[in-house]
Amino acid sequence: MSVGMEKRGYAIKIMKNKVYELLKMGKRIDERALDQLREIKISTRVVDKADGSALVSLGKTKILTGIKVEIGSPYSDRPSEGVFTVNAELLPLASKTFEAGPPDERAIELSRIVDRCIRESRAIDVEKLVLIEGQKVYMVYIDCYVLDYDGNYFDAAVLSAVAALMTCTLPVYRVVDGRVEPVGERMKLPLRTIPVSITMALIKDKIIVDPIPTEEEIADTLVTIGYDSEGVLSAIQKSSPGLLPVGIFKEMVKMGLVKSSEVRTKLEEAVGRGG
Amino acid sequence: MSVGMEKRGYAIKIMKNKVYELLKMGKRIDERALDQLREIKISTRVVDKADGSALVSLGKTKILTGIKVEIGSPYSDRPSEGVFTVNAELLPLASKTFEAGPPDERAIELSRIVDRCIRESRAIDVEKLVLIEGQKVYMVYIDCYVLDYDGNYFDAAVLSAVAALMTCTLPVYRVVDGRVEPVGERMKLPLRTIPVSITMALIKDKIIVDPIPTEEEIADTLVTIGYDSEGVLSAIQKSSPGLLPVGIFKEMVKMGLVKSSEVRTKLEEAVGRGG
Amino acid sequence: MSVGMEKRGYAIKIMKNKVYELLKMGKRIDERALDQLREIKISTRVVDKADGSALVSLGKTKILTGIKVEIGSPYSDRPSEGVFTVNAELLPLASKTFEAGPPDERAIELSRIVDRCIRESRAIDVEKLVLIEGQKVYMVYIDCYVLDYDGNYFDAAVLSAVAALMTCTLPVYRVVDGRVEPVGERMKLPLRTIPVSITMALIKDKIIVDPIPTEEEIADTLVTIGYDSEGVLSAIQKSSPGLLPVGIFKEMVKMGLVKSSEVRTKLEEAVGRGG
Amino acid sequence: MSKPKLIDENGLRVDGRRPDELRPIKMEVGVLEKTDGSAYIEVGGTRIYAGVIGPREVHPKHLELPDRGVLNCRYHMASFSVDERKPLGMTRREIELSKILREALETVVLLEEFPRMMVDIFVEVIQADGGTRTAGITAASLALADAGIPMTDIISATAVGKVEGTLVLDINEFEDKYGEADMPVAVAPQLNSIVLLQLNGRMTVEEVERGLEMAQAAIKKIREIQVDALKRRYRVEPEGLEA
Amino acid sequence: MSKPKLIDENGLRVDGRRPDELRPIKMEVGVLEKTDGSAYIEVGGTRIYAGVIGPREVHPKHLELPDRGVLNCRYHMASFSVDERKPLGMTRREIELSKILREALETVVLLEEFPRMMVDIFVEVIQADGGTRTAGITAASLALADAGIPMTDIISATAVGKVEGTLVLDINEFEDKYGEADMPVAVAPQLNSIVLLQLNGRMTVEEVERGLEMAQAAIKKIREIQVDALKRRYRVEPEGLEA
Amino acid sequence: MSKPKLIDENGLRVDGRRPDELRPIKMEVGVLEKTDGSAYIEVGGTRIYAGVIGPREVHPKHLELPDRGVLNCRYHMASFSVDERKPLGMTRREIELSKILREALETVVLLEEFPRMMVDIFVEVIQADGGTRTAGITAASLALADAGIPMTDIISATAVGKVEGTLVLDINEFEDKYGEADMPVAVAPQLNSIVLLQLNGRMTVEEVERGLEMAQAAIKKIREIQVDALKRRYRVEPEGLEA
Repeated sequence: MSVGMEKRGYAIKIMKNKVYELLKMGKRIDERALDQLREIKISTRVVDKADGSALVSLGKTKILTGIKVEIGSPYSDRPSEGVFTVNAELLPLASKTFEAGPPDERAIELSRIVDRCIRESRAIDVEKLVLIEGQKVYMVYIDCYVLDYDGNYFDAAVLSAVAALMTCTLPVYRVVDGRVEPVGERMKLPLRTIPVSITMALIKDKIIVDPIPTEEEIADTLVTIGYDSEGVLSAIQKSSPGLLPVGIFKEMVKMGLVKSSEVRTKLEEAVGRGG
Repeated sequence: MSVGMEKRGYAIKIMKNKVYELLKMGKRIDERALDQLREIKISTRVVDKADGSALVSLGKTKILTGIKVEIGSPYSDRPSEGVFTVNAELLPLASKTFEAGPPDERAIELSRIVDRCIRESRAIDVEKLVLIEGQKVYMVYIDCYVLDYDGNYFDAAVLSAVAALMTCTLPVYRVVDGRVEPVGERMKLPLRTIPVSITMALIKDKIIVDPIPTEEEIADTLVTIGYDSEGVLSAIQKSSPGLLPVGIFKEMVKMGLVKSSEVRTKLEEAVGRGG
Repeated sequence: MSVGMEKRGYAIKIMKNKVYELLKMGKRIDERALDQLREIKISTRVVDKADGSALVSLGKTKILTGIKVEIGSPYSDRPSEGVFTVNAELLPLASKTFEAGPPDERAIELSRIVDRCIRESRAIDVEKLVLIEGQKVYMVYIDCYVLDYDGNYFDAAVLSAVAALMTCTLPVYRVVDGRVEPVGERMKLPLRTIPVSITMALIKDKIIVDPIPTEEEIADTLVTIGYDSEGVLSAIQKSSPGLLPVGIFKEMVKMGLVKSSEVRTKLEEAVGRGG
Repeated sequence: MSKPKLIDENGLRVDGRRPDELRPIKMEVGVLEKTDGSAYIEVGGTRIYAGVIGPREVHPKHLELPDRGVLNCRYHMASFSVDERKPLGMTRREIELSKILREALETVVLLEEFPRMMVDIFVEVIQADGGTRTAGITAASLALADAGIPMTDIISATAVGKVEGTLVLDINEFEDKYGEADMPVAVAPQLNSIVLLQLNGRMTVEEVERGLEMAQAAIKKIREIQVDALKRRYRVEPEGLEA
Repeated sequence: MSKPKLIDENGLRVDGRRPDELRPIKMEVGVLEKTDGSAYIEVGGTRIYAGVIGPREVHPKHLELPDRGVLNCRYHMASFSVDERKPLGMTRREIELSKILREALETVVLLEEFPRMMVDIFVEVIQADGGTRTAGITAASLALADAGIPMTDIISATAVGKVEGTLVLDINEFEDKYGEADMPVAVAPQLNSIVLLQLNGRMTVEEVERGLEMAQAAIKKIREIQVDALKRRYRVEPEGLEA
Repeated sequence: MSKPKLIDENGLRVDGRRPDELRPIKMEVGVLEKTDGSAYIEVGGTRIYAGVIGPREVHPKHLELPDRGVLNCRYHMASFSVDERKPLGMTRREIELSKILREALETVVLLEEFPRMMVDIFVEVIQADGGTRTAGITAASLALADAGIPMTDIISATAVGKVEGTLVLDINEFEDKYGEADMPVAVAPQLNSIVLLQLNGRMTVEEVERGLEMAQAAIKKIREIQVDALKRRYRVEPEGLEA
């Protein structure tokens, strides 16, 4: 609880003023433009034992996602839909601020934001994941591990999870006498859209995208927004304390839309190449 | 473990003597007679989403019980009985001595006493809760939440749980081809008796009913006794350290019998009005 | 984590030198020879409610094992094998260094070593524990409780678990219309070999068997080796920090083989008498 | 299960409301005995208690901060508050919402006024009929005010939803379940800023903007009800002093 | 499953006992190596070890009390001690009984004699055949005495049951399962007071009174067996000192 | 499921190796950003990250030692690293291996050089294809060296297996599953001693001895790859200093 509060003291205020002076000149502490993301690197199919996998770097933040597909029962109120779950772990070797043990509130928030970006955009065509209505469906387990944390795990995790989904394949089954039998082939996981999230920080009156830890610490607040391929929003999360003026937020929504499209292009290219 | 021990020091002894001087004059610190319960207020059907519910105040102690009914499997050694479980939570907003987290030994003891009052008096007619023998029965989940704790959560919880049971209704099912189908009607939960508990504290040689926290702290010991509508005991719990002379306990059993009948009348009136 | 480290200080070094001087003269602090085990006492059928049980003392270390047999489902990848699991608990009354609560890493290591000695020697004939292939098998739960800990719980636990297995009986079932019915008789649990483990400590260049706590504390390292009735190894565990020269280990393997045969004879005699 | 009709031919919602109409709201301050501040709220079928305990000593000690207070928040639902019985213990959703609520409240609480101390906020959902996090934070703000915790503003909140393409205010659970989006918004009105914002569901950039405006308008009304509840709590004090 | 007959035509119970007859009882003190005090008890098929460790430093530290000691108690059953294997870990029943036993023992232990220290009592049920909590507290008292913990009295306990309308002493598990009531009673005999009392099941006011009298009579016999076990433990000491 | 053939007519293994042949090994030092030391290892299909954090203050405080440091180790597998998805959280196997790895590493780390401090070692298995504990400790040793933790030697490890009666080096998962034995061995080569040793499966005394010799020979090669990886990491330093 009240994670990160202890950091914000006098030193933070000095750093904030320094960073803001740079921002007024259009510069960031790592030389980027205010609306510039760090370099994105995407490797897919990095874990053979997973049905889909991707290792994504966003600057020095690095997240590995693996997907395992099993057969299970659908939820009783959704008999004609397959099931997916998202889990995220902040591995203790990724940052001195992470601890071993069950997921804390940050890891849970991260997994729920990744889940929301995928679920609310209806990216996975869950209706195509049914083998026997009401009885047997594909269960898709999407597990994200943060290997290196250098700020903005939200966007890196969404990228990593979506890249893994884009390369994920499922064993094909046929139904014989109410039982399923593997056919020996695999098919692609059916995807309808490519969700991408953009995280922005507000420092005084300046909006920056893809913050690094120093920027996250001094930021007035942080907002993550998920967009689908049509530019429709599927998730918003104000993920830290702080005041967010309505006008600023409206700017963020628009800036995020532009950046998300840029990122999606990179993602599609990378997976296209690798996949 | 060893909860509450730290409270008992020198100040306790002074308070105890003061309270005892009052008791010898037939008075208590809140002006009640020794065998007088605090005011009881009962509101039923306070949560529409529950199948039964009641909010009960005993003085300033306030407990909300909600009941959810599901369909499940019977225990294998009791194929022709429905199942019920009681849970109690000491919400941290109810007292500065309660903590968030899994139920501690006090909460577990409370839930087990409420369970015992209901189960051992055979109040719920579990044999009428069977849909298909050995396969499908009603599962009745009785969950008590302590919202305000001003002493004696035992009696308030039993009252709250029983009031919720008295207003609880179940969806009616018919069995078709070994499967259950809702008929669209509801029936009352079958009850055979109205269990009530009375908690008494011993202060030197004086017995008082329904103690408040100051009285609980200075008491030599505490005893809770459950009675059914016929005046038969169904539960006894000596719930704190301390010597309980046999003669004193025998007095308690009789005093509790009288008071339980008084409380039951109030309960039946209140639920009758509201129900 | 890093259990026991705090013990090793200056006092340990003095004790170690003292013990080593004795060892050079062929003596141990409790008068035993270097390769001498403490007295073994075995009582079987000590818990009537268990399907098999044994209380074993190895010197002052005392371990009770009880076995419960149930009917359950086999693992999906081993449809024609029964299932067994081993659990070990270090009861807090057995030693001031044990704590109440879920098993710590020592208890988990102990249970896994006992499991390995039994499983890898193929002692239990799991193929004879099948009632209906792929559907119903015997589930054998082997639970070891350390009641008194005076060093070397490994060998005492293996002895206790194996003695319990040797006296374990199962209810006989017949299969009628795909369901199992008890016949009213019991049969012996099918065993193929009698696994025994020998734990050895290295103190400088001296190997001792069956160490007591003082010896465990000053030892350079500890090794437990499991052998079956044919003298084949089924488990090795180096269970503490420290350097283990290869030559020393080879000596241990041979010394353990001799001692294990000695112990097995005692076990068979004791259970033969008692069983 | 075919999707039910959520907006009728007259443009009214399943419970007869207009798109920009709030459900009946009831608030009461000072409803619990043992907290330092408390409030009860009803928004349609949603019913919530909020209680505040503190400032008191930080426990465990090592979380204490030398220059500021610590704010804790637990959002918790009764097992019977939802259609399918919620398992006991905290779900992942409850843990996320506890974080979100705490961060929103941290924004207005003057933590530097109680260094080395801690304030606990408990939000207990008795019945959930949509908008529990926004009703919860609205009640928690009242409970903080009741406890005398220094704040720069009192937070007010509501949720905007989208059902059958129409933006609607204060969605209920049925609309949430069958609708297209739920956007909870909490505002510090005097500071003219958002303190909590989430979106679950699909909305265009334009809809988000319009939804925020609807929420801001509604929050003015909610603010009035909050102020009224605080006044009712404290208007009897002068009499009490005379007695 | 039809209910079996629990009292035969001669008024005898399923194990041949008269209603007011105890099962064979065996007690031994000083049975464990590493505790500061210990005892073993058999009451019919019920078999229990009790061990005491302490006084020692309180852990965790913040539970330490300046003017008195802390008493902890863990009542725990082996997985195989009951008919259906008990899951590993503490059940709710075990947690309740741990509290009940601790409170009863706290009544006679002179906590003020070991301020800032803690005493742990461990009750390990090896086999459960009815009356485990009363046999457990009887053994725990012996273990406390063996550990030299100062006490005002030694607790003795038994359970009264009701089967087919007849009050019976020291019920076994079969009688508990098919009978009407189980009333465990623990007494500090020299202080002439009850220290533990529970009832599960149906009994009239008159039956409770009569049951208590039966328990008190039986506890005299149990007390004798306890005293005898303590004597056996300590009678060899003079010899030891001479050796 | 009939047991597959593990050694072909030419004496070669399922992946074409000779019995005494290691799989391709790849090591890299300094691969993580936020640790004080790190390494990545691939041995056949086995892929592992190791990271070291520390020395830093001991947490929780009461585990601090006045005269020496504390070493912690967590061996953990990603859910998708194995054929059947591993449940989240630590299994009993992971807890045992964490202990075994910590104890082996403790043997060579000079704990007395960082009293009152703690060093954490994290071994993250990304894909498990046999030999994860031996690959894990090999990588952890590199990470410790990269972090500058003082050690008396660098640990190198491999596993010997037995398949169809033949001793084979560096068994893969398929061989482990269908073979007769798996004997992981970790050695401090300069100290000429074993620091980790386990056996799961059946081996005669003679096979264990022969297996150890195979492991020792292989470990020389592994050691070279480790030294090479460390050199690659640090060869750029002089340039860096000049720049």
